[in-house]
Amino acid sequence: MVNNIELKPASEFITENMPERYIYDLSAGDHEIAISTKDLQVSYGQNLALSEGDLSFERYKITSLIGASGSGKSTFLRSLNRMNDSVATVKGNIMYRGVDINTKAIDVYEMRRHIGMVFQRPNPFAKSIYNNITFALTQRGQYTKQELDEIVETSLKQAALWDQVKDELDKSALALSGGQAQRLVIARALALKPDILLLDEPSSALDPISSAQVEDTLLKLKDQYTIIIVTHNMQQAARISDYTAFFHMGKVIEYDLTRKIFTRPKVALTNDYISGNFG
Amino acid sequence: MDNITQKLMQKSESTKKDSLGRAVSLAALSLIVIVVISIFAFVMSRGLSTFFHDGVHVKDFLFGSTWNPSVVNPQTKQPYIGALPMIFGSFLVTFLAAIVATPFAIGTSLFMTEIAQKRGTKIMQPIIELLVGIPSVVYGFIGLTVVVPFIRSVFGGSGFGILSGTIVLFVMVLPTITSMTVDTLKSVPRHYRESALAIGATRWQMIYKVVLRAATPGILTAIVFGMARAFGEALAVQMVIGNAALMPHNLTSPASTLTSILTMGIGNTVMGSLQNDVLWTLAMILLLMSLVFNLVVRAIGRRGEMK
Amino acid sequence: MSKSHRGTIIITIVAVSIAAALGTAYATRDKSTSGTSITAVGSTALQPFVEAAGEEYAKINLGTFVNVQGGGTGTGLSQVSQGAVDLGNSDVFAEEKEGINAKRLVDHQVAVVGIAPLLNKDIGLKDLSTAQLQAIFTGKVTNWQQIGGKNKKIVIINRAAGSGTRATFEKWGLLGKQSIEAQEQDSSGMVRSIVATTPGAISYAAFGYIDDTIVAASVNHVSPLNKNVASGMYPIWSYEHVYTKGKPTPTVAKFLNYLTSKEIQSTLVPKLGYISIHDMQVTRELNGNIIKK
Amino acid sequence: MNAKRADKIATGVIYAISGIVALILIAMLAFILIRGVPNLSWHFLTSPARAFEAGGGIGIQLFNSFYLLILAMIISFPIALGAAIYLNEYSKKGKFTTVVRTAIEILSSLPSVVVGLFGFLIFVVQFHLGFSILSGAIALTFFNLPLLTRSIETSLAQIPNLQREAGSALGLSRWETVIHIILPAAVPSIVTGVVLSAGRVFGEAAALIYTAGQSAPALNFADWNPFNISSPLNPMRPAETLAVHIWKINSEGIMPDANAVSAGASAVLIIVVLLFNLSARKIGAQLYKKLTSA
Repeated sequence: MVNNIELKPASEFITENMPERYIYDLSAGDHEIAISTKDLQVSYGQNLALSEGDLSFERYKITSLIGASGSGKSTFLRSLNRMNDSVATVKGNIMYRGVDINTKAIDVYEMRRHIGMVFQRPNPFAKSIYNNITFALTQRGQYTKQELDEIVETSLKQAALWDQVKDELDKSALALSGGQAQRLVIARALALKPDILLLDEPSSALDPISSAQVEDTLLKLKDQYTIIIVTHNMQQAARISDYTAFFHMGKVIEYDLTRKIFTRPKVALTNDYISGNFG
Repeated sequence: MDNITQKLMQKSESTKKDSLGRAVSLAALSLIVIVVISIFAFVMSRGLSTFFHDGVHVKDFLFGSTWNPSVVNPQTKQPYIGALPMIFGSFLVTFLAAIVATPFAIGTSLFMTEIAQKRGTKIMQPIIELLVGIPSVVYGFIGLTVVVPFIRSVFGGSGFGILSGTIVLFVMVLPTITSMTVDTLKSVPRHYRESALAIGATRWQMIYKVVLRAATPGILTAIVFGMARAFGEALAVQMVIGNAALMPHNLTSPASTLTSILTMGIGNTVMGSLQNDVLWTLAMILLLMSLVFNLVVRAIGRRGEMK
Repeated sequence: MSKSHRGTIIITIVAVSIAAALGTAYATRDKSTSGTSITAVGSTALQPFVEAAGEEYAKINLGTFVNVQGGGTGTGLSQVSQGAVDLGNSDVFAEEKEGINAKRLVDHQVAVVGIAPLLNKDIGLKDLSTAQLQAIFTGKVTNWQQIGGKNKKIVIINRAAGSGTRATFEKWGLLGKQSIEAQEQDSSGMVRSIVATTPGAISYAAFGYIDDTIVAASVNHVSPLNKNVASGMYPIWSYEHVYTKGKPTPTVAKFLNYLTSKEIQSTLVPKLGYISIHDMQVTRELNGNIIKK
Repeated sequence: MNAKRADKIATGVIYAISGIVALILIAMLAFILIRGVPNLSWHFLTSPARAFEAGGGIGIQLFNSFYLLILAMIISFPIALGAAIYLNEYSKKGKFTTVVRTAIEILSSLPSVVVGLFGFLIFVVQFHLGFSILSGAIALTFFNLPLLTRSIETSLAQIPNLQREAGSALGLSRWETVIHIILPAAVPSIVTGVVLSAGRVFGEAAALIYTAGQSAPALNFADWNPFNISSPLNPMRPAETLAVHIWKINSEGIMPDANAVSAGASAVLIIVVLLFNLSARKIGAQLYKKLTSA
């Protein structure tokens, strides 16, 4: 179910008394929240990269994070499963399943099994396709060969890669093309059956065809996973996501249903961005 | 709390493994540090006992030019323990070897990185690695059978001396300096070269004005590392330098280095005697010099970063 | 079964089998040999002799193992006086070595070694007096012409300070005078090849190193020959010593007896260029007194 | 046309310099091989050395060299690996790291004579290990550690950070990521580094003269019980290696064929080091190919 939103030149919507910020309140309606943040602040040394990051994400929906380079959207995403821990100071709360996961008491490694992440550049391990998928599983549990085979098949099918690689599962993953490798990486993340999948510009390093394949994959995954995706590509955000958050200078400026943001943004800045006036 | 939340609050196996792995690898690292510290402490305590236990003056040791620890000077009642000839000899061969080796190293590295990259890596890379691999005994053997007779027939004398030592060390430090210079040259960004060529510079102008300038700190580091290796080399130098604890008055008269006197004497002296202690003092100087070389490398690195 | 567990199991199996193998090996080890090993350390000049004799000894005394190391006279004497090894091989009297308490050590003289002045062939001299040797090594003469040789500069090559050969040469060849500081080499083989190839070179080495690449000069008209040393005519020679700390244990004493036995002294000793102690017609004490037997 | 001419001259000079360097190596190899290879025979390679007679071989020395090398590698590789992992994966920039790196650099520029003497006084004398393979292996470990640590660290640093991120994103701890992802990917270049350093260890003499000793007692090659004194595997026996043997023959050799033995042994040493170098490239390339190919 692809959104059919036409991106219009939006200057006509600008009115005198637009707000400086608009955050759609998910908690008001009948929405199941998968993960939410409160007072999230991320700083690299002295530099504050993100402030006032208060967002909630609905379960089994795709949310896009858009904004110019350096707007803080990637920083925000990477803070959600604490990938920034080693390089930055992250303050504030990240609520997941009723607990704040941004505390020392939380086992990050366990947490990341439930909140998976896929990066901009495909990064398959120097292992076979099969082992790429099973590796993280076997590190922490007992599986029979049959179970593993099944998991490999399902996750590759979910990532729409099964048909292309089913006969060469023993091949080195480094031999895959860019689009295939990225889908393998997604399959690898899915094999752990996470709740939430974070994607940091997953298709920006890919050619248009591979990019479209990845988008298809994400749409298919929606019924089982909560997906948060950072993208530079506004068409992509418009095509696949249910919600969109617009970041600017380390702040969330507008957060709303994708349909609304791209047709009738409430903040002038958002309007400027999506109509291509900056960024 | 559901199952997953509970798991989140517990230490996972990964965390436990990680702590263990971290501890194990830190232990390995600490072991190395302990080894270094104990070698350091050991050599220092032995070397310093010359001054504290045997009552030798540091000045006499560093600047005296007569070395004969088993004989007591009738005037000062102190043995002859002037180490200046060896210190001077060590520095002289080291600097000469570095001076000779540097142009060769830079030329070879330029060949490998700028002129003929394909052939460079295919032919010169293995050659450089092989030169590193040749044992110093073999270098000494070649020095003794080829270099020394050659020097003798050209310059007269015995053939043993600073010049022979320099030639042998030159070949030994060449690969060290070259391979490190190659690394530095490779790290000079490509767009430096491209922009130089784009404004019409010839290849040599590009190399000389852009690449070498940018790589200067790295090349200096490489040279200092080469010198550190030359300074500490023992067997090969000992076989060709002649081992006379005399101030060298020309390049072809027998001379000595810290390492050569140290290796020769250590078996013939008795532990705890002054003759033995002074040899450990020589070892201490070697150790301190390798520390100095490292500090120099660091200083160069910092200045390079600031630029 | 997961991979990591398989790994653990394999490692355990390997570890257990290694432990088992070592255990079996330890249990079945050759108990007769491990108890009696004699360790000798010291003079590199004496090393080949003791080593060769040790191998012969082990053949006829199954189960005894003689372990011989170089390391130098100084090392040998300090190790044996610390009791770290059984035998300390030395080229000099322990009393002559600084830093050694010789009182606790027992001297066993196992061979005699003669030392000859080595000259380059082009010098044109075949005989030197001790006075001439003194003059050469103390730097009083610097050209061979001054003492009747060809017009060539004198090039002195010494053994390393502290080496037994040098000590003996200075004591008996230079009559106690020290050589001036000159080029040093730490081995006789090296000295010989340098003298052979360097015009005007002079050095000294044990008789065993004499060959036709160099001239071994006679001293005070006495040729450097074993029989001249044995008769006491040739002056530059010394004993080769093996020291023990206190009285040797029976095992060690047996080996020392073997070293001085007729059999070894008449076969191995001459082969290695030493002179048998049984051939000596004189003995020389530490203070240099020569006594006719 | 001045710049053009300068360019031509400089290019010529660089070619000449590289040519000279290549020539030096070729001349040295040729010298060693031409002098040594005629002395090689099966007998020479397998029979024990003789102290004062002609016809000795280098069999025991050759065995000792390999045995010592293997022991030294077994001791030093895990330590170097651990240290390299800590330095590259765990440590943060700071005073501690600077001190540690300086310490490693010092250890690597330490004259091997000093390492040998330290080993002699501590392990041979103090710990009563005697002149033994074990003492020698420990001394070689000291000599080898800094080289190996640096080479492994470089190999690890070459693996892009993407791989580490991938590991953490899957909930793998840093340690699991390093052991199962980074290390396997770095194996080709680690292997190359290890084999190259093995070549250097193989040729080391100065550190061994006072630790593993200068004598090679006869071995009983039928007895592989490491607790027997004449067993080749006994780590407590003295063991002269090939490089030490060359050094000893050149200085003290009184056998009539000392020159031939020394030339032959040098040739063997060079050939082994050459083999190490060539196989390092081959193995590294092969592993890399296996890792990335079908």
